[in-house]
Amino acid sequence: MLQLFKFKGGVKPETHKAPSLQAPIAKAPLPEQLIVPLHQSIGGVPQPLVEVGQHVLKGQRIGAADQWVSAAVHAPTSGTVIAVEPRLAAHPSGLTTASVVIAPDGREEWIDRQPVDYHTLAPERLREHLRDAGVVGLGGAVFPSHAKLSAAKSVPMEELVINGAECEPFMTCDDLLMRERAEEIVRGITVFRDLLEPRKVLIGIEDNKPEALQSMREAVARLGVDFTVTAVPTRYPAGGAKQLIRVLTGKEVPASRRSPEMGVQCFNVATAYTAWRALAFGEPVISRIVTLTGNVETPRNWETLLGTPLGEFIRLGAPKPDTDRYLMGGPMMGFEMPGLEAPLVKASNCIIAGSPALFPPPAPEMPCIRCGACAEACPHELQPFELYWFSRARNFGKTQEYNLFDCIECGCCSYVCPSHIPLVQYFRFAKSEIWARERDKNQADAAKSRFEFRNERDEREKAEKAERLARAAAAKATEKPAAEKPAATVPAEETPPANAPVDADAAKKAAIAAAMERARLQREAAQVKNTDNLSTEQREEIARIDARRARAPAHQAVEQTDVAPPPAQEQ
Amino acid sequence: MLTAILIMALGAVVLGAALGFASIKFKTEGNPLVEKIEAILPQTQCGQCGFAGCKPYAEAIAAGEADINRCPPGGQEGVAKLADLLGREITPLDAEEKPKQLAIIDEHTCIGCTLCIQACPVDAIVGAAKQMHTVVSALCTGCELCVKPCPVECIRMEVIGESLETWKWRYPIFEIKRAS
Amino acid sequence: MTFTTPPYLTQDVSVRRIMLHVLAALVPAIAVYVALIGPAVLVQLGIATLVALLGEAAMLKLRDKPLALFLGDGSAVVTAWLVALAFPPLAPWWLITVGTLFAIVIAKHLYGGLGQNPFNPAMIAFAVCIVAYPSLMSQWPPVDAGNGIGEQLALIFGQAPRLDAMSGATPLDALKTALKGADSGLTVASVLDNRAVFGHVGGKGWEWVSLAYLVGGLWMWQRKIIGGQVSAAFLAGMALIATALWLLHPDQFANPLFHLVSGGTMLGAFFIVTDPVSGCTTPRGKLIFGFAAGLLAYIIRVFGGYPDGVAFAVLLLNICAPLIDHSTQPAIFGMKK
Amino acid sequence: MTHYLFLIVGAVLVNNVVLVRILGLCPFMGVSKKLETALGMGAATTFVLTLATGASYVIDHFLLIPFELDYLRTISFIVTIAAIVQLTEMVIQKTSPVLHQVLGIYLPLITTNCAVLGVPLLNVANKHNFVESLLFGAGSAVGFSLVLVLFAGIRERIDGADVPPPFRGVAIALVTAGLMSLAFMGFAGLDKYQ
Repeated sequence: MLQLFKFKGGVKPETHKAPSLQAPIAKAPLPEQLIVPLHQSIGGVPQPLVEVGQHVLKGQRIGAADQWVSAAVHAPTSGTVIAVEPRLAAHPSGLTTASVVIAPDGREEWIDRQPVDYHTLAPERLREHLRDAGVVGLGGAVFPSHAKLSAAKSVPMEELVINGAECEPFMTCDDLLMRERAEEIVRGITVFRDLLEPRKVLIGIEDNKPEALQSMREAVARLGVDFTVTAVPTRYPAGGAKQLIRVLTGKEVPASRRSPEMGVQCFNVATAYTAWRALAFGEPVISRIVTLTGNVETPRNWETLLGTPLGEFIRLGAPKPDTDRYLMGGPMMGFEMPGLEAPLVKASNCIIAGSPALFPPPAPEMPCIRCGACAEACPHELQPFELYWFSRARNFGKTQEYNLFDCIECGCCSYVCPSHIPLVQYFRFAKSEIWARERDKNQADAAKSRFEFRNERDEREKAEKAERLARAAAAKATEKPAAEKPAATVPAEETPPANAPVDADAAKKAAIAAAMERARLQREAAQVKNTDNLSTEQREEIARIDARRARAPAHQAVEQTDVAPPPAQEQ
Repeated sequence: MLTAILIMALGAVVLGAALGFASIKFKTEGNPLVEKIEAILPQTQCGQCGFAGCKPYAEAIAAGEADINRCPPGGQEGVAKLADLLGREITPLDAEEKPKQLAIIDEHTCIGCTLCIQACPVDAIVGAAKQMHTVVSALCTGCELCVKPCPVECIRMEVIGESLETWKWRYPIFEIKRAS
Repeated sequence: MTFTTPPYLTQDVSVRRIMLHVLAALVPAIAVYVALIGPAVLVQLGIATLVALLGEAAMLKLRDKPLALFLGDGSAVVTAWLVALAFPPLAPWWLITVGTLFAIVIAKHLYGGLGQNPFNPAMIAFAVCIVAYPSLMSQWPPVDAGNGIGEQLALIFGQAPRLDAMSGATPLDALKTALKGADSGLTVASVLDNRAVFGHVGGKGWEWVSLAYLVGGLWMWQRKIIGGQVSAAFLAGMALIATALWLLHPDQFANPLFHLVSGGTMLGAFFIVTDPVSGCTTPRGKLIFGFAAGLLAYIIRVFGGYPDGVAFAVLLLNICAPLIDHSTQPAIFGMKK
Repeated sequence: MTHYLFLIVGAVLVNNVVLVRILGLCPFMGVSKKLETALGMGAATTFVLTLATGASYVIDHFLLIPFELDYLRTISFIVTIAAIVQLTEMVIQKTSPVLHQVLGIYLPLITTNCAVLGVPLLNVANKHNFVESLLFGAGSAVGFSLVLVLFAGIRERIDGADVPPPFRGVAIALVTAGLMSLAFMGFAGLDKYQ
């Protein structure tokens, strides 16, 4: 028997899981339209690979990962691309995000699926394969999985933790997946194990899911692998990656470190499942299991195509008339979907129909009385009331002193707060303000260095010009005697007193030099300035602008050059 | 009376000597404060404070010659930070606070005069004489210095909108009054 | 656009519920107190509650805050009851009015109201009044004075000479006065032998009030309204120094049990130092806060110039609380050694 | 020995120079917004005050009293203190420019800080000998630093409180100082026991 550890804090809200566990997973029907956001994972925004009007096949890559931490997206079904444009995102902000809209043709025509034997692939190829199949963490964090599949160089990988805890109330998608498809999950875990080579593989499942535990144990036994399937005590947020790692291994991963540095890595069961599907069947991630529950007539888990609009999805569960909102994710950490047009994405593990009866409106926020209930509930042992005090006063420096960034936003503190303070909201606010400040600061630093560079260049140019003027003057002076001799008889003003000629000459020379300078600049100016030190994106932007300008009516520019003042006039 | 004068004079001499010695021994140069102040300023180099760039303004603040509330891009928050650093009282910003902006050149109107290129303090405008110019948006600080020099008024300032990447969680405001 | 915020699940907790628990926990002590002294206690409680609610309402109105929400949270009533229980039961009506107003207006609302006061309001009220009106604040009626309700009301509302009826003092004061009495040569034991004043352990009758506070406190602890660490540390601090000195000089210092049940010890341990707003909040901070407060309370009541030291000890620790909290921050997840 | 102990306890707590004698309020209000600056100011004042009590004792006993110049006492103390402060300022400017900037005007103000002048004069009035003078000076300085740091801790917290607008800033700080003073009255009588 594995020795289990405890994490401090946590809460035990009512689980509400039973309703959606009554029926097995069902396949959701094909929606009328699929809206596939290109950016569905942490990391870089994939570039679109398709154009409007193009016909795509089911599983065809429509967005390519643009850097290492990024994952591809695929067409969930065959059909025609009818738009590539910003659409409402499944995000609390209500903002839009670049999406590919596909009108399905109903034929569900697959691309040529190529199963691969992962043993024959080099680890690097295997990771690329997973990236291009769009495998990301399906627990909700959607971090590209391939980027987590390398052990730290200096620390041997000791434990691979597989997260089947599913601690959020209402949510049952992992539970049913483990009950029904345990074998494929275990096979997926084998892939992860072979890549990471840990000493132990620990599968943690909350003890309120006996069927899932049973099914996973059987699958492990059937496949003859030495994975340990362990029941962990049911307590929110036992399914948080850091909490589960703590419970199973006793290791605590702080915000400042990555888990491989401590010899441990954690994946969700659904991630292992999709990884296996991607390798053994050549199927990229185009669907996921989504729990539809809450205030609906028929709560159930649906295998749903990514990109299905929320409005079409909820019809499957027949929401009751008093439903006033839809939450994506669990009731502890989820958010309210901004509209029925927003699509389901890789992170959509659960949709909860809410009603005023189910989720009563929040009680008015009272002042904090520092009772410390939040500190007791915080699984990261923070002092939420101190964080709140300083977040509220916008004293962000202090919030960081109190380890704001170790907060995992699990919501335990808000849940227990007798003053009904939306603590997590304050922390998110403080975090995004700090991030914004960081961005501003970086921009300011860049601007400063560019400004200084420009000043330096100005100085240099000025110095160079002065030097040129001086040289020109010297050259003139040597020429002068020859030029002056024939003019010796002209009136006196041509030969002014001793030191005056220098001034007059200098002025004349300067005028000439300036004219030459103008001419030189005119010549030079045909060359584009300021193009060194540009990043790739900036070059791309310039390229795009050039292309646009090429299309712009050429005569306009020509006409208007007449009005132009002399170029490069300095002083 | 004489002793009194003598003793006071003696004291003055001794203390004066000690101070004179100290002033040589503990001589300080430069002012590291300027850097700290400059780090707070937004580096738009816009000159709206009346100084030619952020550094001169920082120097003026450090020397006590300028108020801390003269930087509109830094906003009221910048004032608060400066007040915090310098232990001064927070004063209201001496200008209107504006949202962050970006300069946009209307490429159909641009005549390629390069005046804006010369005006840009951070080299964020690219282009050549008699050819259209454009703003590299990632580098633009929104200082508006390029707007005035343009002879054909083809540069406008646009407020930068939010994207999913720059979106911020809002300050939680609950209408306690309405709720009660 | 407005945002709803997770968690969407809620549980039945509220400030109001906490405050009502505190009030309920005070009821047994009030009952014993009334039985000992008479209805004067209830009159004082009534005055304090009324004044506190009026003061709170006025301040909320001035500060443009929602009246119903904050008046209903019960915090003003808790403050009022604590003030009334800390003051002498036969003090004139205006004294408790001044004290309560000071607590509500200055100690609480000038700092922003509920949850933001750095000092315990009830203790501020007590300290202000004992400094300003030391004699009135030190007149405690003997438990068996046998004043009728009419007489008590007359005393409170100032229509009777405040002389003989008020001759009593708290047992603590009586002990100190007796010991300090010029060359009395009395020992603690001989003084305490006077059962008429000192009863069995801590002053006649008062031990029962203390016991009732203890019962209320334990009930709150059992209901998880208070954590118990601060109270335990406070009692430990006081018991420790009392025991040490008593063992050294049993003639000069009373036994620890006497100190634990007399004066404001029990009230302070379960209803004053447990105030989370003005106290410490970190686990170690709570222990330091309670222990130091117990120690200081003993030192002030025995060596200082006031009959009891709980109020001043708590206020002094209130001053230190932010710094104690600051320097006793617990290690967070993943940062422990 | 107990005599010295009582002297120190008296100077630090019972007759706290700020909260009971109400001396030195200027730096107390001015440099208590942040903990770090309060610590710096406390250290600077402790240094100056201890030095000043020693120096003024020497001047008083070896210069002023032998030559019967007690009528010059105040002015010679002020001059001595001014010189010591100037010295401290130079040292701080050299060693910690930020602290120097933060202490700003308050550092030169130690010169006219009534606490720094008051303590040597109290020493004279109480007829303290040299050791007593030094202890009293150091005790007073520690008391000053202590309440300054505690006050800064409270002010950092009040900074986030929803204080009614008319009372924000110095007003609520003064109220707080008053209440702290009230709490310190609890120490009354401790130095007179038996």
